[in-house]
Amino acid sequence: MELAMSSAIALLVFAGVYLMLRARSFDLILGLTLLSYATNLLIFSSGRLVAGKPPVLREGVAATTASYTDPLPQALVLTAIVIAFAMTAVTIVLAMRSRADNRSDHVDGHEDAPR
Amino acid sequence: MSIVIEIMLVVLLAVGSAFVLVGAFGLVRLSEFFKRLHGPTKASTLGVGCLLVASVSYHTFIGSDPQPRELLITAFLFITAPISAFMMAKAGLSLRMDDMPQLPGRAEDTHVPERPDHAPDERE
Amino acid sequence: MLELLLATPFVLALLVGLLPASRRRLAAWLAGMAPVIGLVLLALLTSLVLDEGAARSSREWIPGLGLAFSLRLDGLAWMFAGLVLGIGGLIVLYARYYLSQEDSMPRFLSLLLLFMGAMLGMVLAGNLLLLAVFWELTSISSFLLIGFWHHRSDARDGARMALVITGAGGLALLAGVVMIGNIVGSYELDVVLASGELLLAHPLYPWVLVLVLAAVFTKSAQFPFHFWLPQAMAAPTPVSAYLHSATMVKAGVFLLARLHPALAGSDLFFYLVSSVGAVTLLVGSWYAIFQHDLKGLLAYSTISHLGLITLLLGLGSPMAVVAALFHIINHATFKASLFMAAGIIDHETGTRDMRRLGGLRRLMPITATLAILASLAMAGIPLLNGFLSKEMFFAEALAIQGHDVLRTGIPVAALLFGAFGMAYSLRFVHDTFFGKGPRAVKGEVHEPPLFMRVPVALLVLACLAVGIAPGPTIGAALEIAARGVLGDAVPAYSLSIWHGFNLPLAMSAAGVLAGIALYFGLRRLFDLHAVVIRATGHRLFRLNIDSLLRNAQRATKAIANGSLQRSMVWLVLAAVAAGAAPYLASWPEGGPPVPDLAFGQPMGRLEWVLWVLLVGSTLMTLAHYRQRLLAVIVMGGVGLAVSLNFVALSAPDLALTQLLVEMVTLSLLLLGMHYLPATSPTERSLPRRLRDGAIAAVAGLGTGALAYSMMSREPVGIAEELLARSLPEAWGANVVNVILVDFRGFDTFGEITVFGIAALVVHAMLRRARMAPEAVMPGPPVKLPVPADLAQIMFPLTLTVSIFLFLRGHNAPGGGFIAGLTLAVPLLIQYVIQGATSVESRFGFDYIRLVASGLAIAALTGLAAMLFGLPFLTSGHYDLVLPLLGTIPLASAAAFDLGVYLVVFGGTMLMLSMMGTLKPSRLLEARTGVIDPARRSPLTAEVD
Amino acid sequence: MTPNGSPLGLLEPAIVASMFVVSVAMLLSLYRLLRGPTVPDRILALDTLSVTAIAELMLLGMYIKSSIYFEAALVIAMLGFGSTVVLSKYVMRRDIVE
Amino acid sequence: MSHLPILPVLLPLLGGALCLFVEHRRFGAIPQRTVAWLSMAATLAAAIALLGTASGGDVTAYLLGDWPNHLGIVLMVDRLSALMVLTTSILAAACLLHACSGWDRRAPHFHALFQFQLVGLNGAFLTGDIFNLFVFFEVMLIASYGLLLSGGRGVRMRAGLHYVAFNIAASTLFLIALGLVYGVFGSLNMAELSARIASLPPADLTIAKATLGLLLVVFCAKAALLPLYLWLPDAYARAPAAVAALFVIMTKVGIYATLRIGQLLLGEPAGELAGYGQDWMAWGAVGTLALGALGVLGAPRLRVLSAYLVVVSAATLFIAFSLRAEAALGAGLYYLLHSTFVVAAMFMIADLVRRSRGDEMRDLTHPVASPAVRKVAGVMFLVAAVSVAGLPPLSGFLGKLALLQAVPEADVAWVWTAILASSLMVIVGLVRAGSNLFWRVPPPLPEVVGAPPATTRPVETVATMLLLVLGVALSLGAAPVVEYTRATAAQLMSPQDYVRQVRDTDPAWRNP
Amino acid sequence: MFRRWFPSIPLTLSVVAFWLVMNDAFNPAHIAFGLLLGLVIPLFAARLDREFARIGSLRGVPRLLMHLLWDILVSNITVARQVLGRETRIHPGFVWYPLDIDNIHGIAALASMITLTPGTVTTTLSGDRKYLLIHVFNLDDADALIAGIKDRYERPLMEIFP
Ligand code: NA
Ligand code: NA
Repeated sequence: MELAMSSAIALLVFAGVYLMLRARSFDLILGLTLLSYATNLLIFSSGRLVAGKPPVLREGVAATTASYTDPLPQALVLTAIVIAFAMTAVTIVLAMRSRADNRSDHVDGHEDAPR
Repeated sequence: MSIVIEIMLVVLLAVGSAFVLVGAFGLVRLSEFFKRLHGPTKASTLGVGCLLVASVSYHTFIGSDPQPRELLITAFLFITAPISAFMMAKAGLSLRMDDMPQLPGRAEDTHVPERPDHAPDERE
Repeated sequence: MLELLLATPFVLALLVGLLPASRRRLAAWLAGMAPVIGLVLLALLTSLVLDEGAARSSREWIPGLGLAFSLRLDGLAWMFAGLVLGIGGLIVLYARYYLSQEDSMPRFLSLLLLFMGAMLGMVLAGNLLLLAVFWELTSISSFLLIGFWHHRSDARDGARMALVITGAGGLALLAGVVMIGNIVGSYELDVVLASGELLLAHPLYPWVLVLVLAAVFTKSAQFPFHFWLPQAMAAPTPVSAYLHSATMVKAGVFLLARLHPALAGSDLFFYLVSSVGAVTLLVGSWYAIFQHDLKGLLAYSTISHLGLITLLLGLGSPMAVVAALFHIINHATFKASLFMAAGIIDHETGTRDMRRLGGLRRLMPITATLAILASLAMAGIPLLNGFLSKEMFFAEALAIQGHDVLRTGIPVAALLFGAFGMAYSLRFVHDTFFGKGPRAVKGEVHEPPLFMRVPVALLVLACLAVGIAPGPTIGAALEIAARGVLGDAVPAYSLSIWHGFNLPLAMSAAGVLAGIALYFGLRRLFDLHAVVIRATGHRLFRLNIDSLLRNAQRATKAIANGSLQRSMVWLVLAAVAAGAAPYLASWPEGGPPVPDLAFGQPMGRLEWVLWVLLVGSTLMTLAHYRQRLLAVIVMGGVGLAVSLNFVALSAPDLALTQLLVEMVTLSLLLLGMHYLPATSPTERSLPRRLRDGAIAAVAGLGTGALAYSMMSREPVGIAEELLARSLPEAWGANVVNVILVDFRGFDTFGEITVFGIAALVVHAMLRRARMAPEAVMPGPPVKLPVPADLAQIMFPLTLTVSIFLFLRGHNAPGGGFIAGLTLAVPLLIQYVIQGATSVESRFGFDYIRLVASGLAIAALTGLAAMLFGLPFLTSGHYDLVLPLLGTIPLASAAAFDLGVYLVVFGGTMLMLSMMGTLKPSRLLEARTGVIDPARRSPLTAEVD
Repeated sequence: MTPNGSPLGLLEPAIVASMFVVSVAMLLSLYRLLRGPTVPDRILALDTLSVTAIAELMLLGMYIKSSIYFEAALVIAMLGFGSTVVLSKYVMRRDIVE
Repeated sequence: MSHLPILPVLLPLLGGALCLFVEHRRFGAIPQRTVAWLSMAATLAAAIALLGTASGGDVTAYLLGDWPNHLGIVLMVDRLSALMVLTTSILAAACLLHACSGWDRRAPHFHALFQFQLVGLNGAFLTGDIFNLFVFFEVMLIASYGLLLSGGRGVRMRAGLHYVAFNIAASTLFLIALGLVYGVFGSLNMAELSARIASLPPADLTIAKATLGLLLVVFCAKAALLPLYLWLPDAYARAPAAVAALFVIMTKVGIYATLRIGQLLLGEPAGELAGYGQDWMAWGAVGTLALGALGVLGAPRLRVLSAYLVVVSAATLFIAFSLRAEAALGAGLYYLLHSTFVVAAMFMIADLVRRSRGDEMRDLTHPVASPAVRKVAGVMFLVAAVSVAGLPPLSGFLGKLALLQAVPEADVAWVWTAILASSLMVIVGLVRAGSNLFWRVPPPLPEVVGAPPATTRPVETVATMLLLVLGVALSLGAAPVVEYTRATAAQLMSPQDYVRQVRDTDPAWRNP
Repeated sequence: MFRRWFPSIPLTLSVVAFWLVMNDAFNPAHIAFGLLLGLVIPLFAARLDREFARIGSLRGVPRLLMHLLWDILVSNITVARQVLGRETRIHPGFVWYPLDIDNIHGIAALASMITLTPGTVTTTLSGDRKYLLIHVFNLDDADALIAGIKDRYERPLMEIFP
């Protein structure tokens, strides 16, 4: 399972970085979005992978890691998701404005990118 | 839990998952969009409905944590599925993916324009 | 008193500088007071210098850096201070009449006083760091003075060059001084001067010496840094007379003399200083002959005389030091008067070109007499002061001990110096005051105002007085100065004009004769007036600076070329390097870093399905990225897969949040796509794609490997304690939510701030934006009455669910963030189905204030804890018991979560409504294409 | 499974089998999502995927005897259609909010 | 208990929220400015008080939510954080003043964004939790996006896109590193991390190095170190003056973080990890210094030149901090103060110059036409240039001097060469810029048709002068400042004390 | 006055019911809070309500729902067989269904029911709201289909939404 998760992270980073290195603002946004998935999964994994033990305490079950997974990485991922969302929103609007103002959706604002 | 209930649950599970599968199968198997549109929207509602009933009964009879609220999911699905289907169909029509008959009387619906003859015919 | 002496010019500089440009007379009077007061103070201090060797005062500035405001007036400083103040006074008087109406008198005099103060400070400094401070201050103020006529490009160039060269020297000095301080352990001059042996013996001594000499040579215009001085002649003449003859250029030799006790005495010092001095002396005097510009000639002559002084100091013998000091005074007097005379000529004739001048002795006899006398002093003719120090120099040159080359070379150089000096002095006199002319000069030429001549006359008088009666006039002063450098080692010497017929006298005579022959011979042989010898130094310098600037521009443009992709590539590469380096470094020992693949929990069926879902969607997103709509749809699969992974791996809250955010992000992307091209163009460069692919692959593999390596070790977190304390201390069963609103509530606090700001940013960027969609479908907006009606049933129910999720969040999956989005999404669907205007007209919340309220509520909830003397964000809990209704648990965390709820809802709605209700741009409308529905491809929903 | 929970012992195998079947359904939907060919097909596939995901979540909840996934399923049911609506609207008009 | 540590975060946050409430066309500018200034004044007062508590040398830990430090989030006040907060507040006051000359009315939400920027900056300086540091980085960044983009158009949007995209990428990397930090070390509290790293099993050394290396890369990217500085010149040069001036402190946040990590996590107790990455950063810094100085030389416009000055000062700081010597640290901190104020002033002057031309693209070879601007801006430029070039007697010289003195003998050669050579290049660049701008004779005035002759706005001038006066004050009253920075360095060099003081802080009423 | 504070009694009731089911608790506190929501939420929801349409007798609802459920069950099996069978036997087609009902709630309900019943999907409502375009999975007899829908759904709906 760990290998599967790592490979998924690797693939997401690969796709994300490749798209992040493209010249069009929208591709860049797609890349950053994929990267943020990868990041979230990685932070999430820092609590290790535990199936079927959500950290919502139930009566009569001892509140230990034997019955519940580590809740902290989940809280971190939540924060990360929210922040990534905020950043994505700003980037999209910025891409729109840059496109409208500079007449190109090339990240450098002109069709012929510098070499 | 009585045997009857258990059998009932097993049947519900079987029927539900079977319909879910059929819906998805139709999605893969059928050859054009408007045909595919039928499979999932229907089978899923019934399939998921059965599974939800099974789940509610299961949680109720197993005594640990009765969950009648899961029925609300079904309720939501019954409201939203038609909206989804309606929107997807309209999207399909806007791309002229199938012929539609002339409206009897006056042609009014401006959002589904005439299909020109040279339009590409998308079939698999 | 020392402080007062130093402060006077600065205070007056400030006062003068604040005067309006029209108050010329007042400015001159005020400025004149500075040297007068200074001289009086200096005179009062003289006895102290005589009695105790030096007057001292010290004040702390920055003890931590060894920088103290200590002043020290010893003999050397006394002499220089006298020079600075005395000539300074004459210059002020001269400048009063020299400056024209267009030039701002207060500005000029203020800068002049600033320079005077800097020079005084350098001279008086009793701390090497303080000396360095004032040293650079002289550079800065001289830069401003040289560039006084900044409308002239030669003035700007000259000023820039002077600052760059002397500034570089200043940096070297700073380095040298810090080194000295490190070696000696103090920057106090008294300590440093007493540590000569320590310094000489130190392995870093050569470095110290080279650095200090770099400062000396640049400031005193020694070869090969001499070229800035002629360029600085673009300055107004008072500046040249003051800075470039009497004071600033002497700062270098002053420093040499100042540190003589500490640094001199080594072979390196001897060879380096004397040879540089000798070369400078020859180069300067030779070039001087061929200058057509009066001031140019004087400048090169100055270089040559500075070379002489440097050479003398380099020789190092006590007598040579005395000669150097004597020549410093003599040179200052005759050269300053010559510059002023040149200024007068320029002032009256409008030119300084000797080829156009001539015969001025008839038109301005007094000035001519004065200038001729000063020139003769410069040439070293007996009965004038220049002769005396020249004789001393010749005597020292002949007495050199050391290497053969120097033993013969220096006397030869001395002889040549005498001859060349005579030649250019003759040229100055002959070409200006005798012969035909002047030609093509402005108006009528006559004597300048009386007070413009007075300073010249006073200086020439001094030349004569010293030249005729050196003992009574200068003897005492020279003695004081020499004692300042040499201490008790001052040699016995006699200051008289006649030492009998000796070798130096013969050399003098030979030099004079050779000079006369040289001048007239040169004139005859090849027309002196036509010869233009260009000193290469400044051209080389300018070339270098120009190419430096050009190359800097080119390099900067090439490196920071404004390409985002380049920044990104470097970021990824840096990250890859940082991640891989430790593994690569440990490779030799432990073999290649292969993770233990056997580790791991078995994969369940669901996990496999989710893995396939995730991997498949990701790959397809990548494959379709150029068709943006397809990429966005397929990426929805990635999001769903990630959410389901969270579900499978015990994180329901995450799954919920991810799903909701997914939904809103999708909407934002689609809203944005309306204003962006539908596709990305094909990239031409295959190597580029391969390169990026390789980089991405390495980054991916690296991240994956790190992640695997992390996951395959024992968990070390703080989960146990969080789980154990969640319910009893934070009254919440959903530990993730407890962390969000309690344990790490401050993170959430920051997070909602980020979210709120993001919404504000979107609002700010779009509020006044007018944009044209990339392409539009024909026809009016679509009406969707059936979905609209059905969605209306949804809305109250989702509102209920939202409240449910909010209230239960502390004990079950949910919470403020999720609830906020749950409320926003159905509204979004309303926007989509019914159109923005119809929703906004009925649902007009002030979303901005909603965000602000949310932030305020969260903050105030946190503040409430302070009332109980507890830290910010400490949670509280109270069970409210009501009749009939039973116990209602109230938690402050819920209030905090309410803030979250409001911010999230308000922020999301603000973004969506801003993006949904953009005003079209009239200007850009023309660019918008109308799509022919028939030409759209069902495969991409775009026109191919 | 508790002894009183499933007299025939069929329930747990049935749940597992159902999860398997639903998983297959998810994969089939995924195939359509990735394969297309048309845009509405992909939207439809995404929609189906989220509905099958609800089924899978309910089965998972039965499997671990917990209702912890109720909220997730509810939200998918409630809002999963949102994506469908938004995407369809974009296909229709190239603008989702008019 | 004293709530002082939270105030520099809380006050601007409330101020920002309040700004949004009073923001309305109906109200005009006065209420917003009033709120902004009240908040600014309160924050400044809090910062001063904070410095007072920290100057004694104690480390104050403020346990948010009253949770023990390893469970919750803790705010840390030591000499360094107090100094940074105060620097930020002072700089911000000048920037706010500058903006109140008119820009605040042109940029929507300016005041709120400005206050939130302060929240982010102060939070980043005060937090003792590394994930919380990330959060406040983001607060700071997103507010900076707003400040950069609000009211802007055209090329600024492109520059903004670069700035935003690069920072998001860097933040993503930050998150990856944080995931690894928690996964490997099991804590996010910096004091706790310090202790855990000190007792790290040797088997974990490699992944620990990778993790911390990634963190350092992130901070270097934010601080604009080679090769990660490319984003900076354009973004800073395009920002409105008050904003660009405030941004000067933003690179310092990256430097601060590097310093914090370098001393607390990679300090002496870290054993084999002690000083990890410092050599690379030192070389990167030398390269940055060279390229930054080249940038100063080759800058086409004064704002770009100012932006490269930011790069140069960042590189100088990196060099100072990478020496890992107490005196060098102290010198670096002094230099940090100086460069913050003076470079910020330079941005304001550049704006005055730009406005006087009424033309964004004119380069440094075009003299300033308006006589009023020539005079005022010329004098201010002179002071700023002297200071920033490290010429005496202003603060830049003292900073450079302190740094030169502090270099350990083994490093003298390269450090001195780097610093002195770059100084010379900066001098050349500034002399060229100054003489072109203020000395050359402008073409006859009516070249720009219809544009009214540019004048100086008094408020703007006062704001700029304020910063310059601060620079002068830093040199005249250098002794206590130097003493404080030395003490700060000493405190930084003994992370064990820091960790102990944090760990010894017990919650007010909870069990530890 | 009453209308203003209680825009829709059915909505209030369904919100209360919804709340109680969702919380799975029927204690006084929950009922009180449910009532509060039932009071407040319709006020908000009313702001979205674009078209006010009357609601008539609800007596026909259970019967209608029974019909619907039965049809869903039966058609599901039919359609499943068709999906699993040979595709060439399927003859899909569009049908314009003429509407008699003009209450928008009714039209929406009808469109939903048609869609929920396997084998038929409502795709469009004509601009004049007089026709629904229905896509039929296997179209044998269009008129029979129209008649069936009219009989089983539209007529009962016209009673509920007059
Ligand atoms: Na729109
Ligand atoms: Na149907």
